[in-house]
Amino acid sequence: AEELHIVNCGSDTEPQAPVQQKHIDEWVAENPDYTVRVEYLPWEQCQAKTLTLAAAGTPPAAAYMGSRVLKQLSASDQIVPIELSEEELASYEPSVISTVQIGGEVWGLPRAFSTKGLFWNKDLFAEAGLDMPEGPQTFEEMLTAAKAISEKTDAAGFGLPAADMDNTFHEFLNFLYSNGGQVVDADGNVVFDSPQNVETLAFYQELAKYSQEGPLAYERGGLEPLFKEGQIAMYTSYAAGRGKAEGVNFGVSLIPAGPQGEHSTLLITDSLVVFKGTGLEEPAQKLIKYLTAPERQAEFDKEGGWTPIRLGTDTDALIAEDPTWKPFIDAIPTGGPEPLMTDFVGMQDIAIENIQGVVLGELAPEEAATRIQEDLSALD
Amino acid sequence: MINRYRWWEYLLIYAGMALFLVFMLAPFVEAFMVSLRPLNEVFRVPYRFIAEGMGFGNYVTIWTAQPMLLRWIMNSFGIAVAVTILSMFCSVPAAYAFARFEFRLRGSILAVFLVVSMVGAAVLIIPLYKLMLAAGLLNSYAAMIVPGAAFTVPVGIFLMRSYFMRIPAELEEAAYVDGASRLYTMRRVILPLAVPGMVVVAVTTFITAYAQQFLFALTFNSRNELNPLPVGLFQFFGHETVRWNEIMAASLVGVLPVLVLYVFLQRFIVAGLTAGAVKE
Amino acid sequence: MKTGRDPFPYLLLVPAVLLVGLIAAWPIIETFRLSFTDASMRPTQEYVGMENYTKFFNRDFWPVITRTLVWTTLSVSLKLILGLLGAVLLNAAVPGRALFRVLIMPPWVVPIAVGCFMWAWLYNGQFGMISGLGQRIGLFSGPFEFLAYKQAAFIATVVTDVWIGTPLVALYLLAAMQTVPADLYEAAWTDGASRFYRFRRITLPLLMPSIATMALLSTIWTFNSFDIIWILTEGGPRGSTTTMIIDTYRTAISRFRYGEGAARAVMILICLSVLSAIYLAMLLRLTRKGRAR
Amino acid sequence: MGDLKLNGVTKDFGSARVIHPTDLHIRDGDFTVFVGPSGCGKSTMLRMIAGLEDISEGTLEIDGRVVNKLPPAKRGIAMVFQSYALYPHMTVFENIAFPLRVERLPQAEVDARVNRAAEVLKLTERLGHRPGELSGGQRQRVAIGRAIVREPSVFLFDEPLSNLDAALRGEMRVELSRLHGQLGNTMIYVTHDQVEAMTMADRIVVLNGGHVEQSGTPLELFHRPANRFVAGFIGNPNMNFLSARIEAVEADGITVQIESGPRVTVPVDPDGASVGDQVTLGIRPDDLHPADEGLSCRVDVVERLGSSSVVYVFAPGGLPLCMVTDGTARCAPGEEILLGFDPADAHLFAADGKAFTRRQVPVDLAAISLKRTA
Amino acid sequence: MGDLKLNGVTKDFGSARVIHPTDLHIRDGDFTVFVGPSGCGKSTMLRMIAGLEDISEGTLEIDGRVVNKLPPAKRGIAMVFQSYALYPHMTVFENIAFPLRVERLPQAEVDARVNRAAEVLKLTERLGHRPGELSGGQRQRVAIGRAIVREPSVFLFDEPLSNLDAALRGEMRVELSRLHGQLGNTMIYVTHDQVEAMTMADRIVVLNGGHVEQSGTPLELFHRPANRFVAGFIGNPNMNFLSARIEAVEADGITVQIESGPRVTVPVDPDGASVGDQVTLGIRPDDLHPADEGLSCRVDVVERLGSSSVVYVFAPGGLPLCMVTDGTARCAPGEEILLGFDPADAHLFAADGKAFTRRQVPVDLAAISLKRTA
Ligand SMILES: Nc1ncnc2c1ncn2[C@@H]1O[C@H](COP(=O)(O)OP(=O)(O)OP(=O)(O)O)[C@@H](O)[C@H]1O
Ligand SMILES: Nc1ncnc2c1ncn2[C@@H]1O[C@H](COP(=O)(O)OP(=O)(O)OP(=O)(O)O)[C@@H](O)[C@H]1O
Ligand SMILES: [Mg+2]
Ligand SMILES: [Mg+2]
Repeated sequence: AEELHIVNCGSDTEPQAPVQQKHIDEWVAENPDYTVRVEYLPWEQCQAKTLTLAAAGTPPAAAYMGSRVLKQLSASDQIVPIELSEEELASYEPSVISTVQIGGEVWGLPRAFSTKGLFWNKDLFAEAGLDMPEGPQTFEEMLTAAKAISEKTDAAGFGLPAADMDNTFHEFLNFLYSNGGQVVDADGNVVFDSPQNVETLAFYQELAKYSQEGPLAYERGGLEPLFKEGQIAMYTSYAAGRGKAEGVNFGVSLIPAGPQGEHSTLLITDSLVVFKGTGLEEPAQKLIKYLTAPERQAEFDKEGGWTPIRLGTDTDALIAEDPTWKPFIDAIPTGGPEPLMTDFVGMQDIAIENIQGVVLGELAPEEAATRIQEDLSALD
Repeated sequence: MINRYRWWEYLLIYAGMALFLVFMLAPFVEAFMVSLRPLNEVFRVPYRFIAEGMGFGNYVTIWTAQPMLLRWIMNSFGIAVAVTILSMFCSVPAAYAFARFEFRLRGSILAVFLVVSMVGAAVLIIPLYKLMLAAGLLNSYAAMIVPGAAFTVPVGIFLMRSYFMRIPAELEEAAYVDGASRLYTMRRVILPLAVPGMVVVAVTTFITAYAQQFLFALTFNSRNELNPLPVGLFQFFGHETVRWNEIMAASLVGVLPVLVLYVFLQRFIVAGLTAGAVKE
Repeated sequence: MKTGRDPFPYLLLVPAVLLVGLIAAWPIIETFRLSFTDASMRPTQEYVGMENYTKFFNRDFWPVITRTLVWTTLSVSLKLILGLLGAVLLNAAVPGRALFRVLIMPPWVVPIAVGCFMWAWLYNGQFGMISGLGQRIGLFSGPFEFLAYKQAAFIATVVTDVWIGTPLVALYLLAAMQTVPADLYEAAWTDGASRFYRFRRITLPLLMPSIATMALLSTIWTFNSFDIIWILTEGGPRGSTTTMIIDTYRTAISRFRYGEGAARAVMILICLSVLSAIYLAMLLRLTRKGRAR
Repeated sequence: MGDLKLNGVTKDFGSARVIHPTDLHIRDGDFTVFVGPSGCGKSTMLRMIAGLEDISEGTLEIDGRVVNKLPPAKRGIAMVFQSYALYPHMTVFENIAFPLRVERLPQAEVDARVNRAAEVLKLTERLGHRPGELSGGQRQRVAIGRAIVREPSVFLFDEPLSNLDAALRGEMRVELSRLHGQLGNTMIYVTHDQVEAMTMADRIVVLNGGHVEQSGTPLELFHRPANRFVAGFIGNPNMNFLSARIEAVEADGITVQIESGPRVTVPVDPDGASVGDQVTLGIRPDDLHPADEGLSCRVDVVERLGSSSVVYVFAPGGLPLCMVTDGTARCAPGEEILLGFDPADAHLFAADGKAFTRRQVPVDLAAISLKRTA
Repeated sequence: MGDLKLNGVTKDFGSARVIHPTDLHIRDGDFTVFVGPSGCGKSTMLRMIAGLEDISEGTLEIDGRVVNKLPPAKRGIAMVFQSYALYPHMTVFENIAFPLRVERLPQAEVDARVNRAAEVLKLTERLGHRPGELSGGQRQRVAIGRAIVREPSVFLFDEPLSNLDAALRGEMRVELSRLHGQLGNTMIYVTHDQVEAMTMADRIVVLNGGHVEQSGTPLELFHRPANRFVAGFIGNPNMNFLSARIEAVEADGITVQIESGPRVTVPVDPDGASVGDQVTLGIRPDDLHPADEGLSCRVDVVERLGSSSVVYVFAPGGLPLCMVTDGTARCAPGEEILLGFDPADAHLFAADGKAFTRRQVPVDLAAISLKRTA
């Protein structure tokens, strides 16, 4: 039997891992010609390693990785597009499938999906004398709340992630999209110096004043314990963040809307892709389709605490069962994908560096926007 | 009498030592304190040096939380030992050649070794990967051992070379006059005399190999049961919340064997380094 | 010793040359070649001449090299100063010296990644010991995140690098110190020289060759120090800890621009070759006597 | 200025007693040499005087002041180490100037003193060199230079010549003697070479196993050794020893019967001797000579040094003896020769090694000027 | 069995010529000593004979066979190194057995041969020890043991005694001489100590700057040195040299006027001498003696060794001279004395250093048996 080598970013101790393994075992039982070996790798090293494998000419048959790499992989002719029937295609929300679509082709199957909501600590809001029963709904309310909390309680108003990690950019995009901003327009042009973007940066700069000490040392994971300990009153996180705030009297609302936009969110998917040149493209495709088929995917999402990839009756049931799901699901239609650029790491580095400048107060928002615009445009 | 200190000299020395140790050991103290805390006390504000519920529980749970832990430690040890053996096998004869013989290309070959010792493996990882692939070594202990050894050979050669240069040439000449072949001389006369130097180089290589076995293992191996400890430790990150207390416990457990080894061998190391020190 | 066309030394070199040549030398040559191509994740690559180099020079080179040199110099000097101090303390004939000798070594022995985890904790503003105890004793008014500010992070990475590198320097200098004949000290003592005077006029000058050797070796190692910065800051915040090796890794491995990355790797090699030339010249000068037989 | 008194001084290393209680008086201006076999405690004694080593018991006085607790620099001593202990990184000038730098003397004073010392030691040409560029003899002189600039009242030397080859050694011996003549300081000199001791000392102190065996002028030790150890140690080649038995004790000497040899009367004070005692007769190789009657010996090895010859023979009973003759000895190995000696030249030792006092010695020890240099 | 011939042998290190073309014949069974100052090429010569160093030009024959290309082991030689070169990690037994192990002799044979050697060298007691536990003299003997078990036809020694103290050195000298007498092999012995050379050699080869200055028996070299270098090198203390001018050349000798000294007629073959030539007169310290008339000298230093004394004086013009007298010299430093010598004892050297052949020597060189041991 031939072996399908699958690289899976993350850890096999995550709760959805056994589910996936169960599904794989079932598939192997149906396809006895193949065996499957799943290699779990820590996120920090996973992408680098997989791409090293690919660059050296021995890619895995399939891999589970961030969808943002798809453009680079497809441009480098490393992965094969997935053939989906109309019906299969239609089972996905358009905004979700757009995260894996480049030039009209689907390059991977969404596997894990996340949307973001604003977590806020009701007790701290009360302590600061804020009356926002639904949480802050606009940038302005958010600033007001953050300022009040910073001044009136021991906690910081907001948990701002600004370390040299991808989620610095991700968290920023939530607000950018909620202010009607864009990184790349529909034609693929960089449009970072728009007034909306500048405004969002200005908002970030203001927000930083009421944020926890040393935002540049934080990524989202570091904020979770702070929220849990009541050290920050607000932060953005994905659905699974709810489980990490145990013991806190918190609410989750949609990302506050900016003056020029409406509630939005960043849609991030991780997807399963099939590498080219292994001679196993076909069974690999079969396998990933099997794994992402609606019922199995739903089971996977549920176990992992992910935002469901496909909306439907299950989703309503989910909200009924746990109302805190609502903001994560409601945001899907208005959400935006990660900007698809070939050199996504380069893009991220540029954005992060300038966002950090803004957060530190070293760069004026306009200046930062112009710089990002210039540097991104120069990126090939 | 020259080594008799005045009271204030004692004070100064011990104060210096204390400061030094604070710097050297603070991270270990931190790690140890973290390893003693239950997870909910790890992230607790405000900071408390002594937290509630501290205990050695994590040192017990790590073995079940990561059933491979022992295996990783053994792998680390095994890989470091193998790297040391392979590295010594290459560096000892070469060092002997550099120390004792005049031959053409000697300078250039030595220079090449120097250059190699100057290149960080991190930037060579892709060609290296291709090489491992071509050699069919991926996903085996060899994939971690062979490159690990290759990058320790140059330093080994330099250390061993200065050691060999201290062995009087007359010992070899005496053996030649007595009719011994070069190999016989090396085996019966030179190597036994170089043992102290070889211990030092071996220990240094071992420690280097133990401390730096992350990159190769990560890139060239994808079988968890072959992983060394540093790579294995990253698997503690997979949980909902990173279990820092367990990571620290596992790290300290992993460092312990090497530390014990060092305690036993430190005498040799100081003495051997003395022999290797460039003098005059 | 006889010279000439004797095959024996070459035989002795075979294992080392095979291993190092194959595993290390070939990748270096390959890197050289790649530096003139546009190699990326794409399966094909083309020669682009010096483009990768000019790109690097036009944009990133000077800030990065300056930062690298400052970082390296700072770290190496601290290592040498602390190492020397450590060696002096290790050499002091006081009770407890044996214990001190053992306790000073763990940073060398600990896997670098593990050491960095520990430091990352120490530097943590909310849960780490420095900030925590610092607040207790009133050193800081609130939590302080060492890795969140440019200068602080720069210093923090240097401190960690120094922490890992100092024990070996101390050990090496201790060894060198012990080769200073005891009668030199006795002679100076007889002449009335104080302990400090003896250190300044005898120990230090006699240690100079060893210090120089260590300085150069340490420079090479520090220049190439990758894991520490990568794990602690990934080169941030705002690029303040992006040294040449980090920049190279980021370009080649994170951004898959192998060609450009290779060019930067070659630049590192060139920088270090200058240092290596100095080192080699010194090594040869220092050991010529030992070889002349 | 440089008068040393050791009162019951001892030295223990851990539980090992290396120096047994020793009383010694070293007079100002004397050139005193400590001799003895390896490990007898010479260096230890010197290092205690220098202050490099603690004194376990007893007191050390310099010019009447007890200095047991004083560090070396305060004792007014200077020491020249066996290994010279030159600072390899400093020039000859700086090596010599070192003690003055420690005292922070002004540069002009340093220059003046170093130059004066360099002139005395003929090192002026070499002041800019490093020790590594000097010959053994020159290094030696630098070490001495470093000692004399301090103008100490006591000089200590620990086997300063043992690293030199024979020729240089001879030369340095003469130079040190001359230096002592010029400076007139107290000098204490350790060596295990008794030729050095004989040629340089005003007084020799013979040490053995941590005890002082005898102390006196070189010729006293040569001609009136207090015991068999001193007799065997002083003189080159070593004294020959023959077993004998006392036959008669008279006022003017003791008559002994040498084992398988003749019967001789040795002119010594017979105090404590009684007939029948087992004694040892000692005779120096120079005092043995071919004779018409005497010990019948077989020649073993002949060493001809040109102006003298050393003949090794086996006496009856296989006892090896050594004889020195002037010029080129004419005997051949294997030959049988008869060796005799003048009983007045012989020494006699009791069973416990103590010497019987000799009546006459060939020179009037008191009459010879002790000074050997101008 | 052990006959060596060097024909025009030279040695270059790079461009430096260290040994100039040398012809030398070392006869089977001879004890040949190479002497010369440091750096003159003694070790190089020995190492070329051993095969440790390539011969640049010329041929080396052993027993009539050219061996230039032969490795050390095949030349039938054994070498004892200056530093002994004992293997510190092996016992005395294994050290001695090493050459036999190399030849893979059966254990019984090894035991037998090692034990025999150990007996000759009185090492039987020490066979189980390591070299580190032995005294210098014992180590020396182990090194010799390792050489003799091979039963070589030629023995090479490179300054084997230079690390020993004087007493042990004298002892070992005698033992080596005796060993040569017993084994009868060819022995080549390097030293820079001319006392060793004089006492041990059948023939001495004096080297200087890569040239052979003279080769001959010790007494030949002592009494008829071929040139001023050899005259100055052989004999201890060194010969005194006085500048002189030829006043008259006669058949039975040359009359010279010594600078600020007397006029003497030295009985030498006057070949090549002409009146007015500047020459050097040499006189050994033993041949100088106080006289009623002669050179008027001021005594500088007196060394009294007991049985003899060495007196250092300044001759007119400040020229330092050295005189050896028997017994205890009675002169004191600063005193003026007159020194004289018998012109027959003097040596005369032309301006280029070559000696004029002396007419008479105090001993009949040919008549003395060359063997010094039984
Ligand atoms: N630090 C020490 N600890 C223990 N024993 C010592 C120490 N130093 C010297 N000794 C012992 O003291 C004795 C005398 O030593 P010392 O160095 O004075 O001898 P020495 O007469 O100078 O001999 P040598 O002529 O060999 O130099 C020796 O037996 C030696 O082993
Ligand atoms: N390997 C070498 N390379 C260059 N020159 C050398 C080498 N070995 C010896 N020489 C030179 O050859 C000359 C003779 O050296 P050699 O060792 O034979 O002297 P030596 O007579 O044994 O002196 P010593 O009595 O000091 O041992 C010296 O001038 C030395 O510097
Ligand atoms: Mg001593
Ligand atoms: Mg030599």
